[in-house]
Amino acid sequence: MTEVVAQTAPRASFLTRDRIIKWAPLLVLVFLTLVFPFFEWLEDLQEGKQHLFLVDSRFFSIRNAARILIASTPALMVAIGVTFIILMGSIDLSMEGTVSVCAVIFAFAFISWGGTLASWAWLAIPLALVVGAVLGFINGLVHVRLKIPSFMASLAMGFVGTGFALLLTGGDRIRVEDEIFRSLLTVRWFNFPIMVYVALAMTLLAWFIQSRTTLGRNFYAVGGGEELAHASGLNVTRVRLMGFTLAGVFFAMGALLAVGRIGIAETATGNNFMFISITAVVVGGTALWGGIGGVWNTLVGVLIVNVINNGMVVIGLPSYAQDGVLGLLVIIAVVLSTDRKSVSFVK
Amino acid sequence: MSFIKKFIEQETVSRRNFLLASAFGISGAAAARMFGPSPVQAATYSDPTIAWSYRNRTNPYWNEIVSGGEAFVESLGKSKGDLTHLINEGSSEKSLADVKALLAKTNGELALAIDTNDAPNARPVVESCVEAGAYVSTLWNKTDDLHPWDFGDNYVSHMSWSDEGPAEQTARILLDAIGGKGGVVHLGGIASNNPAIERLAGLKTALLDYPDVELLDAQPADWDTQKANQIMSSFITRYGDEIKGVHCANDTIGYGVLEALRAEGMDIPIVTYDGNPQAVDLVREGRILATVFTNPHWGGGITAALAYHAAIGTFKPSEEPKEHREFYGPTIMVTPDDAAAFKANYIENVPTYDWTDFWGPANGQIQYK
Amino acid sequence: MSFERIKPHLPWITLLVLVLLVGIANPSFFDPAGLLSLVTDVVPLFIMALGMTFAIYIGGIDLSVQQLANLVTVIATVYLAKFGVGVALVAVAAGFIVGAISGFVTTRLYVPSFVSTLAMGFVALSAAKYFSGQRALYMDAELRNSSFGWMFGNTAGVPHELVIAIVLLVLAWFLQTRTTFGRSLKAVGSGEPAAIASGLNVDRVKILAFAISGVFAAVAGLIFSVKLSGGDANLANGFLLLAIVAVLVGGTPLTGGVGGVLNTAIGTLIVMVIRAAMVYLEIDATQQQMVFGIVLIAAIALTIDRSKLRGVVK
Amino acid sequence: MYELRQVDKHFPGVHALKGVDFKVKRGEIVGLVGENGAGKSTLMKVIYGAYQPDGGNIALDGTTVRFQNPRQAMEHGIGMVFQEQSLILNLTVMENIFLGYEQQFVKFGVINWKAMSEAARMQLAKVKLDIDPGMTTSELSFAQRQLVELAKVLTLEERIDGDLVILLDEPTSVLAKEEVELLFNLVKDLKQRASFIFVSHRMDEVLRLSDRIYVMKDGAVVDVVSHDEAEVDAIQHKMVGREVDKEYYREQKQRPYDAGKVLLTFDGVSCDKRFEDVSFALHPGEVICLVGTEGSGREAILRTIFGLETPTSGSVAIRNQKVTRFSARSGVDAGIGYIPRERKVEGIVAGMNVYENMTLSQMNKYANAGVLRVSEEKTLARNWIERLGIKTPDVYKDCGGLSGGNQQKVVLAKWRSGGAEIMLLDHPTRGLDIGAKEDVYEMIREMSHAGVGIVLVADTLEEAIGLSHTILVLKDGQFQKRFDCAPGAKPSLYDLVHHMI
Repeated sequence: MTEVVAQTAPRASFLTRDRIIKWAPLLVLVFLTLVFPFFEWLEDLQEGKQHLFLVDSRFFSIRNAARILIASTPALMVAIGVTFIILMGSIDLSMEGTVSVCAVIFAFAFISWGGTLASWAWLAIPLALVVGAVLGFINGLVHVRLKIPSFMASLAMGFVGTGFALLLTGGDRIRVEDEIFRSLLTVRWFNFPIMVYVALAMTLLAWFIQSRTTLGRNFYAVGGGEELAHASGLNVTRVRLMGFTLAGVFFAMGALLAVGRIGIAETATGNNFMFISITAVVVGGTALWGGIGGVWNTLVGVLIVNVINNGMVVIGLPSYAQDGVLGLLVIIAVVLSTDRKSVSFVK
Repeated sequence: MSFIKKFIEQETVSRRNFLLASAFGISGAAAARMFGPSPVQAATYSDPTIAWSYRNRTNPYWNEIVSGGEAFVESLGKSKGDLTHLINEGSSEKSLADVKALLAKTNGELALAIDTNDAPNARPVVESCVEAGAYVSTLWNKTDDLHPWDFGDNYVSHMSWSDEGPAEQTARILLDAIGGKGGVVHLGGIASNNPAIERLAGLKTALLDYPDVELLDAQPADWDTQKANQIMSSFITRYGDEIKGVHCANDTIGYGVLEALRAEGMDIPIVTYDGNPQAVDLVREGRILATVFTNPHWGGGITAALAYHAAIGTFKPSEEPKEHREFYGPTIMVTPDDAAAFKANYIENVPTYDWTDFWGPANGQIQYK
Repeated sequence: MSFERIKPHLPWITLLVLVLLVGIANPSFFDPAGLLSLVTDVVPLFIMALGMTFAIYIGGIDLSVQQLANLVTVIATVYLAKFGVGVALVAVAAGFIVGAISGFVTTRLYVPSFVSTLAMGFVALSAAKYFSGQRALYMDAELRNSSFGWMFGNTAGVPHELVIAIVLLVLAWFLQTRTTFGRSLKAVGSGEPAAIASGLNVDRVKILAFAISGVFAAVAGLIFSVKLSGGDANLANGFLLLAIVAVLVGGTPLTGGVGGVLNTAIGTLIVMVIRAAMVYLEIDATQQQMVFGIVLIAAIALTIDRSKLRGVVK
Repeated sequence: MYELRQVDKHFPGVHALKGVDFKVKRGEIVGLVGENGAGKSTLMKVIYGAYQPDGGNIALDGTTVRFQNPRQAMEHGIGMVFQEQSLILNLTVMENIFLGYEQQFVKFGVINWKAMSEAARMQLAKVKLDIDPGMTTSELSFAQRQLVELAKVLTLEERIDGDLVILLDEPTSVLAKEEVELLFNLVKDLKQRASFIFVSHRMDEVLRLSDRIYVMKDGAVVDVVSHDEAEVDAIQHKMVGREVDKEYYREQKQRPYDAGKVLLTFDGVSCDKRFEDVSFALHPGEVICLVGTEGSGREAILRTIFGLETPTSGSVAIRNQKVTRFSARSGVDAGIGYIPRERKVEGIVAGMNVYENMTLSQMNKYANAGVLRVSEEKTLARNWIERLGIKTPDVYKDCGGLSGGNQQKVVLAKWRSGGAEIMLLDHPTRGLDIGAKEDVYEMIREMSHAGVGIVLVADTLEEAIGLSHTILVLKDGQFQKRFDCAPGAKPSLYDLVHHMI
């Protein structure tokens, strides 16, 4: 038997449908960064001001890029965390609780251990990450061990988290004023504050986990076919638990950056992360049914959402219209980045 | 002004006229009475349950309110824990449902102090309290057509703050600080909340006297620090150095604005509202130019006290004049000059109030426009 | 009696156990008038959850319901003067349209319902802010009473609100179990490919499911608005998560095809009891939310019938 | 070497395995046959560790072992090639091959993709497959995937010191003839390294390949025959416990069709790369069988008739009416019934009961203004349960809980009761045991007598020849040849294969 069965895959031409869809979120992002300056240009044109498209744009400037990135970093961390879960075909809605608890515990520990990074208080950072991991792990346990679908398990765990944060603070907010810690926001390298670089490093780490480690690849395996993965000898329970734990760590990272940005830790620190992060993940092109997408998609998704938010104010859109415009743009972005041929139906 | 905005604002003006016609016009002066004046003689109780219903524990403002409620309960020789807390988490539905549950539980033997979360929610809350024979005092939110004197003794009182005047004062401080020239921005609360509307109105009134100052933009930040932070940085992009000062609807918004400015290395004057301890510290440090202390501790205590004393029969609400049924709470301006003294008097040593001096610090009867 | 046989009955057993627990801890909970009042107050939430059941029953979710209800409170308040009782039709139409658009975006444009309904919710919120002029509005009392006063009376001690809820429940139950539409919903929820291969117009079924969810959300908003005699763009805040929780706790999991509107009735009552328990058992204010979450996990763990979650639990 | 001794397995209400003795010697290919529900799949699950027996024991080289999960079984050299495609499509080929065993390529927590790729290439070489291991699995053909699965199981070779036992569950079901040959040659080649347990419904294949054959019935092994003694009739007799009718395909019942009328015409129809320029006509009472290898366009034609695919050119007419809208809905309205290959996915709705499934396509006939007349539905269901001999306790039984044959009957009842005049059957006997198959053949004849036009894609060529009036041979989406199959004048297997490949 000498015959070779297989053929090699057909060579793809440069601009295939697959490729366009793959890059659609990025194209949307680029489009948006051009559309907002266009509105600015139009506005100045009407008022008869000198305005060279893009060059004179206030939106399309490095300073504003920094602002958008600052606003993006905490959400990015949270969205990356939930990306891992969504890759597995599950969902995690516990982020608001986890972020609040991590922020509050971090602030308490930080203040009571010295109140400055130049003391033992730096231990509060690893502590917060561990707390995030533990909360994620518990979340995973409730989901896996009690066999409760992750949507319900994590939703309820989110309530528990927020409630726990409230119990800890009693409703107070804790200010973290340490100059060294706050240099995350105040010190800039090449126009961008340190927290942007921290977020970048964490994103690279997440990408590394996703593409270079067994765990990361196992997320894809579970998302692509959980029963098959199980039959192949994969310990799916373990992968799930690890996934939720890892997500918890990233939520904690989001909490740290949120505190770094505002300088305040409180029960409300986690507010609004849930819908924004999941929207960002989907807008970035990661499929809610699992197995498709990844960290870079999420980065693009978070940027899209934040560019829209920033841009709407910058072009002077009335506040009451902003929610609706965001909603419509989100739908458009998702529509563009969905491979309609690869999904048979969507719920 | 952006052309989008211009277009939409023209639209809005015509809309608003329509709104006024439809929602308010017809009702006109019709004194709205769902139920006639309630039963002639309301029952009193010897030991009613005392409860405070409020939005949440994540906002220091409400913590202050609650501390007043607790101080009042302690003044009766009870423990803090004897004050029942109902937290609505920003949900009118929960607010009402919790009140009903408590009414059922206590069988109406209840002295309730409440902020109903949203103005329309005040009516059903009051009505169910009246029906159950409980005594209720409201704070902040109620619609203009709802008045304690329409409900006999059981709707004891309503306290609010006239924010327009103080907000105008802080605005003047701000506008003076920028030399009466240049642009300012306003970051507001949840747009439909009364205080948010009044505080913006205060700023606008002040601006009439400062023709060289332009209100560049006003957007709702929903009382939220993070949202305020985001909007402020977008404002910086849009208006850049044109922004000479920031008028914030409350302290929590102010924190977000300060951090947005800090990220840019900008230092421009801002004024806030509420007089939270942390904000007072910031005023003392000169980072906030002024805030307005509304003494939520006293407000929280006295609202509960009014409901309680009416319930045990200490006084008969229906015999009190109208200015004792609907009145404004006290306001104290806090500026860098007096911040230290203020802190010593009100924050570090919370004054012991006489919880039976119901109307001493009050600020006159509520006026409707 | 094997455990298998008990399983389908777990939701109401859980409800009963919770009621008994609270009642034993504080017997005044059993006061019939008090219970009746508790049940009556949960009506708007229940109606919203009822609609949500349809979306979840086909395996989707509807996150727009809260904003839709907000929009309806505004519409009802603003247009009461103009249309009188006819404003109900406007409200229902608004709910139907927003829901149908969500459904269209989900089925035809392949946007997961989690995102499409969230986005449509934002659109509804914007509309609510626009129509309300960003203010809290209130209804003229006489108009309200003449148009909708019938909603809130009592007949023979039974609050009309409760009657409305029961009528809607029966209607929804009838729709679910006795109509071709209900059957189609079940087919789509349990096995969409087979439903397609049987010639069902699956897209239409799904769009209708979301539209019905929207209609119920609008009715909930209308009742709430009349109850509070006013409206603004935030009035119905806090409904969404509770409505989802009510559906899930009742035993309609997100996998579709299992559970139904009766489950939601029980789920809503469970939520109501847990919430009332906070008041009756005097749970400390700072602990309430945490306790709520933990009891919720326990309740869900008890009520979901895992044997019906075909395949893997995600 | 591998042995099951008196293994028992109970499920609630079912004694699934009754004291089964089973033995595999080194380098042996053991066949396993039995009707559906005979206990084959339970036995396999016990072997590869998905189930734990509750009686008896398992011995490897004489030592008793107990597997808690498939992974432990793998670690003892027992691997499974699944009937259903078990590769995860969004992963690369190499990831699939080493799924769960990536650790060997991990250094300092990092996966060495290059090393994995090399190792994967080695495994693929064992099954003579030359593809890039970095390819995404979804890009492979079914046959290629089957080989990748085999390669994946063969990685046990490197991992395990002892001997391998590889289970092949219906490995040929998705393969075309020549691909089956290829697989069989491969298995024979691999006999030096591993023993195989081969499970298939295709008796001829089992007979050809296996050294010994275990026959199961009702959870027990009823016979073990060696390759040389094996005879199809005898084995089938043992399996079903009755004589298989010599006239298996009911040829004697084949009657000529009514050539005067036309139900369906295809005129030069093409569908985007799947088939091109296909023309034929279907008459009342005619059974047309589409024959070809996997991917020859057979299924696409069925789906086009039903309306699930829209042709790119040519015209389709039903009862001489040109079809303009292609959707399953219009197909159903035009009186077409479709019995899909994926019975559990597209045929029945698991979670809905018998009567709900039966009326799913025709609810409007049982409803007034959208309100269902449930009692009529139940009557209908009871009638058809009786008529087709569907084994179900009552009409309320969840169809997901019925056996494959009974599910198929429910699907048939759905269309027949709806009065479908054109029936499309895609592998209607797939996965059914002999008894159920015969029932299906009987029904096909019945429908044909009743004037229903049938388009069939058969499970085997014999089936195609036996059942049809007309055979259309397809190859790579191109129409090849038309055969008339009057009883007694049927084409031979060779005639067909000649045009297929």
